[in-house]
Amino acid sequence: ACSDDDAGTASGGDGGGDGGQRHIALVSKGFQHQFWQAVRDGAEQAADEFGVDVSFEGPDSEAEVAQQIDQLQTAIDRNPDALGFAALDSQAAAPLMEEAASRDIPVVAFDSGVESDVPVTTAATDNTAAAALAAERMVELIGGEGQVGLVVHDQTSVTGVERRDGFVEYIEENAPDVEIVDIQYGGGDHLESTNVATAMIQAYPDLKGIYGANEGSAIGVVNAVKELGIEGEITIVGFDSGQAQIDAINDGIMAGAITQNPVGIGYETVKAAVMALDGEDVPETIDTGFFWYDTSNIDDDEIQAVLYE
Amino acid sequence: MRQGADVDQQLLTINGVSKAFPGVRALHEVNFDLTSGEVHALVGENGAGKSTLMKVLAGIHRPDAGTIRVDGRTVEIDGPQAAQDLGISIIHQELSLMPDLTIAENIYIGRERRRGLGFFVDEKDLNRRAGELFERLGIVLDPRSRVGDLLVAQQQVVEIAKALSFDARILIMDEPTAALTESETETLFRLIRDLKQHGTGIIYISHRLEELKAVADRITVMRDGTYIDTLPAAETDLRHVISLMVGRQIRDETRPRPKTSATETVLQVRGLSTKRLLRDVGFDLRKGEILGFAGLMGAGRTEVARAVCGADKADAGEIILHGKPVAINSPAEAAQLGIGYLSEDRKRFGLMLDQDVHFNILISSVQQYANATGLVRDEQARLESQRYVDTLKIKTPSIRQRTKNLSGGNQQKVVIAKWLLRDCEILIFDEPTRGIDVGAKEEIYDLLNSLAEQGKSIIMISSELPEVLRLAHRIVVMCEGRVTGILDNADADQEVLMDYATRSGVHGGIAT
Amino acid sequence: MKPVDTAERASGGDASGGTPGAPAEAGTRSPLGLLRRQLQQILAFASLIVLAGFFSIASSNFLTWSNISGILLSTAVIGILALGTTFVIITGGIELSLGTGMTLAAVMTGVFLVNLGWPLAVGVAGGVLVGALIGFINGVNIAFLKIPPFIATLAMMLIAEGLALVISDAAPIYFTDVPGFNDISRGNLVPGLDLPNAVLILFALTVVGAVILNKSILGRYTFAIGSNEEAAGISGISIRKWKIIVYTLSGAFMGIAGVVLAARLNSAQPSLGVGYELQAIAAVVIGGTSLQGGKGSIVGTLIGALIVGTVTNGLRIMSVPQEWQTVIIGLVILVAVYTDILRRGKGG
Amino acid sequence: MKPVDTAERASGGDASGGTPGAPAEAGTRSPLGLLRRQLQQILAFASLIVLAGFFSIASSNFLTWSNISGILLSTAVIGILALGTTFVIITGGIELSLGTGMTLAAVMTGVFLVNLGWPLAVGVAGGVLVGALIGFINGVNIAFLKIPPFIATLAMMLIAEGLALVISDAAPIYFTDVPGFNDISRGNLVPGLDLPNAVLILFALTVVGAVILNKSILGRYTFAIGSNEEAAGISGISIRKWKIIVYTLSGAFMGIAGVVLAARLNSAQPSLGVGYELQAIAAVVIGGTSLQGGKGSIVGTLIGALIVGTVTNGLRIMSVPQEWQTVIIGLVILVAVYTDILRRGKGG
Ligand SMILES: Nc1ncnc2c1ncn2[C@@H]1O[C@H](COP(=O)(O)OP(=O)(O)OP(=O)(O)O)[C@@H](O)[C@H]1O
Ligand SMILES: Nc1ncnc2c1ncn2[C@@H]1O[C@H](COP(=O)(O)OP(=O)(O)OP(=O)(O)O)[C@@H](O)[C@H]1O
Ligand SMILES: [Mg+2]
Ligand SMILES: [Mg+2]
Repeated sequence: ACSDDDAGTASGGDGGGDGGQRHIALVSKGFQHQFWQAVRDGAEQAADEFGVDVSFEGPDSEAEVAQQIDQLQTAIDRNPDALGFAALDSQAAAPLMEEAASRDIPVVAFDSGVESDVPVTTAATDNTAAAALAAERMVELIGGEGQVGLVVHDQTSVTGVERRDGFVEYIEENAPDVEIVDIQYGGGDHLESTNVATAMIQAYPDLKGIYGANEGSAIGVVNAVKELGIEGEITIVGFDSGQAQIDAINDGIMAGAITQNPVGIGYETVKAAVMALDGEDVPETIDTGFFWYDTSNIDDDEIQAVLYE
Repeated sequence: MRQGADVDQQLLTINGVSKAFPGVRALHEVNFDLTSGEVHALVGENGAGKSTLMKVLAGIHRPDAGTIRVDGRTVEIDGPQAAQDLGISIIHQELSLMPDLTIAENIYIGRERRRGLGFFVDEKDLNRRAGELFERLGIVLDPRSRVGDLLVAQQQVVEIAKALSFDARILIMDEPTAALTESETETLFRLIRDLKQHGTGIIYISHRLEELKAVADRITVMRDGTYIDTLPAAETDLRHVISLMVGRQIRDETRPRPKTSATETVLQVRGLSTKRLLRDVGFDLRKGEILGFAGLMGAGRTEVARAVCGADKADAGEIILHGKPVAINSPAEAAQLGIGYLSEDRKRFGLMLDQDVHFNILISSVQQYANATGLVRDEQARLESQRYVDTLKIKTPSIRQRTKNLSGGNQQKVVIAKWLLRDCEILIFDEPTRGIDVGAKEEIYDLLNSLAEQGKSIIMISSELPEVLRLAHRIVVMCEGRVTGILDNADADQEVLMDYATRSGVHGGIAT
Repeated sequence: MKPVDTAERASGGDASGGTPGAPAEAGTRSPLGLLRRQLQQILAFASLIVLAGFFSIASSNFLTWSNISGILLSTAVIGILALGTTFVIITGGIELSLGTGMTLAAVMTGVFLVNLGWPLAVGVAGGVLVGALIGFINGVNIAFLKIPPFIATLAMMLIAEGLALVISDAAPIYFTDVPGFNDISRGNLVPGLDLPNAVLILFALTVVGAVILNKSILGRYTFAIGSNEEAAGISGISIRKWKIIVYTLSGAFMGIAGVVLAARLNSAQPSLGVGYELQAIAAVVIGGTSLQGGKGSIVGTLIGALIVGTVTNGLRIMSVPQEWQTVIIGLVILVAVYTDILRRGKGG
Repeated sequence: MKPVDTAERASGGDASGGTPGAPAEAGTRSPLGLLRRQLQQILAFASLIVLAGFFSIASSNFLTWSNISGILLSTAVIGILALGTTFVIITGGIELSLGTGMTLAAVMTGVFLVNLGWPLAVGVAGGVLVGALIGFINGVNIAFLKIPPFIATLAMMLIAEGLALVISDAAPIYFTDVPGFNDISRGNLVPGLDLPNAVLILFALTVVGAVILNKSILGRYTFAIGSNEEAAGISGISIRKWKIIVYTLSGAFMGIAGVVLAARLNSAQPSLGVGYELQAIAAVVIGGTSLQGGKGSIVGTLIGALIVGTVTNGLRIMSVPQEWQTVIIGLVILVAVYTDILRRGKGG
């Protein structure tokens, strides 16, 4: 019950459906932030390449589990040929996964796994390992000792928790002389994160490093350091990319950052969906990878390919 | 005079009651008493403390000192409920109804008969009781109407009905007739006599002193928050009462009827009609003239005024100002053209109650007191406000007093001051003396006369025929949305006006 | 407003031989007036019907039973919140702790059922009571301490948000091991009818809310307080008591919304909820209830919630890009309310 | 509620010997009354002073110049939004498009300066005008189409949110290549004074706002409309015109906030802004302005914004866990407003 009534459905939008193009609906964890925009770009690249039509939506924030469920429900009601889904909460989505299965709509999980048998594959980054890499670099950069703080975007979302815990656990296990003095949350909002980081620096005059767990958080830390005029006195390790982080690294304000491969995530998701529709074999997981980048490698082709502005 | 067996049964005794508000000594050791089956009138200038004393009885204010005894027992009245329990019921001077509820719901609020484990309102019972009450009182109103859709006078009728519905032993009426016309007033008086028969004690407050002769048994005079004297109504000369009220002799009322000498027409209204009520209303207003509008409640005078000043849209008709037709779409445009409108409903359309006296007086004239950059020269404006407070004898501790804290009559004076300051060429005054004491009325009459002498043109709508006859050069009489006559003052007297006002043979309001 | 009493005065006045004091309800008694009022009631759905018509033409997937039941399901939580807060808004108050209060109620339901292992019914009742308690505290702050409703409930919004995180340790609580809990929202109580229980609960609460608002003492006093609080007080109504009851009632609806939400997600998400209060208040106001107090209706609120739910769903079904969805929803709200104003201007 | 405006209106009024709508405190003219009023003015800061005192004891890092300047800087954007919307709230209106409208203004500033390469001053003026335009449209919708302010501005909130994303293509616009732009917020205009310009702008706008509210025709009419709109109309005030002016003014402040924000972040972030409206309105209400309209003060709003900024900063300095921060801020708001009510109850 997928492709026959498809023609009537797709209309408007950038994916504007002409004739018999197959429709793949992507429901992500977010929408407005650059990371998700890059995922969308990747998905659209693949769509062009494979001649399918994609739609892309996501909730306003990573706390909006219910909004995402509604979006997923509507996406299913739209009768797409395949579905891409980045679950904010797997459990909450379980019944809808069943519904997709019962309608024979193949599902590709992306960004993080879905605890369900339904998805044919998962295209994701291992956030915990990525955060551990950030911690490893932080420890090196501050010389293995001193106070470190974290500005995280969210307290409850999967990415927030994994990127925080991956970092904290690495330090606890591997760097006894590094003390994590403060963890604050700025919602990924640039202004809020700036204010959070400013207060943290005021509270801990001896702070040696701050880790910003996503783009907004990292830029907030950079802003705070700039505003206080203490560039270079605090080691900043970021996460994700974006123009501001790239600039901060090039200017030497930020030591370096972890980037995932959001374009690759989007691309691989659509590609896997197409393969599944065509009846081809799909690997069980697709590791889209993550990279540490700093001034030494920022211009490498491999890194440039995964950065977005 | 007094009926019933227990003639001397003392219902209520107030002894040495005092009440002060910040900066105002509203009551100072006031004494008052009431026996059953008596109407005891309470009179005094605006701000004398009448309403405050009544609010003490109604449980709205707590007295600072003094005792209140009901049936000889000293009582504490610590809330409206306590007052109700003591059998005290009050018709408030300021309308205190809930506009979004129906008449029946308003009357029986808090006393609904309940069904279903006390959870549901018995709506039918409510409407039936209200219907019976209205029948008993001779009120022709549908209990299911929304109060917010009623005319001011109709709301006043609802207030009265509400107070009567308590079957109270002590009934307080704070200016019940201020918004009523004569026929409704007559009906009210019949009710009062009826209640007396049944032993109810009534405290009656009014600025229409002629009424006292008709209903009151005793009259108590207050001045500046103090008790002055109590007199038997029958044997007392009203002029004596007035002199006690104001503390001086007041000059005699007889003066020549105004004659029209004006010729230049300022404003012409032609064929004014609204779907709602007005039919082909037309009249001229001349320079330096006071044009009175008379009619019964609902005759359409207010509606004419609102249409002329742009507050409501007329469906047809023409307004010609100085020979030129003008389109007036809002009171702001009217004011620009020099037409000011003082509404009969001061609470809704007149005052910003939370703002101070100065703010209210100045608000229509702010632009005249502003400099080029739009900043208000408040210093100067303040002197003007103070001048009007003095001229109109507005009783207030300062021009920075919140208007809400003024007595009803003084609030009315503030609205008048607002329009006097604006200095419009044409002023439409809708019931300008509502709730104003006798002394102050005289002063307002003088003011209107002198404005007319200065060449201003005034439309004065009033439900008090003597007032119209005293002031107006010419009188427009309306009935059911039509103009039934335009008379020179010389040709008019009360009978003639009433005749024109009832031309279609319809009487209104509380009719029996 | 004016035309209302005109109509009546014209007709009523004539009939009874001149009663200027005649009533105002537009032609309540004439058959014509009755017809007109019925028509108006139907027209209140107009925007909704127009919208639904438009979307069914635009997308063949819109008017499927599965999608309609999806719209209703997605409206359920906001709708339940909106129903309860209609009472608060009619008193002239406001309720900003709706979203996070609901979350706290959901989290506490999780604590009761999962951590403490209470029986299903007891745990659910506990969750609803937590909502009622939050409302009660709001009511006390507003009625006794005279804190303006905006502030009292804003503070409660923050307190509930924080407490939900503290209590849940910032992690979702899963109801996977609580049999039957999920069915509260997703099950089908009425066998033949393919409507999830959450929707049935929404409808049932609409009926309950409408009865309370229109027939009960509480409803009467709700209108009285919003219409003129001072006058209501002078009339001997205990403003404090009834305000507290109104906020508690709204809190109970919030608690129910929390349970329905948790049951739908089969988990209590502690960081969800901020922003729901505005959506719920918007539904109330789109439904014709005035923020000034004194006026409002429960059915209007349901329609308001459905309008928002329908537009959101319709645009998604049409695959309109998300940024444009937001813009269009904004425009639709404007147009819906404006046509409602026009309609009432003429019809009234 | 009454008396906060006393404090403020009185404060504005001292110089000129009195202000509009100044409430009715008795004994205004007696020396005792004057003393009492002055005392009240100081006490209006009471909560703020108590809070600051507490935090300086709790953490030695609180009372440093650098941290105080940090608090002020973090208050700037919300503060500017709150100042402008104080006018709207005094008219009895509400303004929910503050946050996303500010974002749209910031994005448009980026388009002018970066994409179109306009000169700095022109581009900045353009951004402020975009804010004013948003306010103007709100004003027209409210004054002419009679759409309730809550709905009109809620719709605008969604429209602005969507447009900001559409125009920026959902990507931040960086001002890296616009020399001097960053200095609008971060520079130090007064050389000796170590305060960022954003803070100076906040203070300057407070003065401007207070003068407009207390001394100008606009201010007078703002109070009049909020006190009794019908009476204001009958008094000859053109309600439509002045409402539009008030919303446009608030929009201009929103535009300035957008520029200050963009300059501080050196980028226009299209997804930022939702939720700022509630924070700004909260600052206004904590500052003693009544949502019923007719009462309010600009200095109160500044104090309200500073109270929230101080508590947030203080708790962060103390490294209080975030979830408890939220709870405590909620409690502090309650207590601050309640003590203010008590203070005024006595003082008034
Ligand atoms: N709540 C209040 N706060 C401050 N002053 C008040 C308050 N209520 C009344 N007053 C003042 O008390 C005095 C007495 O007012 P009251 O209303 O009793 O007068 P009144 O005799 O009823 O006058 P009127 O004939 O004008 O109705 C007035 O000076 C009034 O300004
Ligand atoms: N558009 C309107 N909206 C609300 N009320 C209105 C409107 N137009 C008129 N009114 C009210 O309706 C009444 C109209 O009174 P109308 O002109 O019928 O009688 P009137 O001759 O002035 O008599 P009275 O004022 O004694 O009742 C006034 O109370 C006025 O305030
Ligand atoms: Mg009085
Ligand atoms: Mg009239």
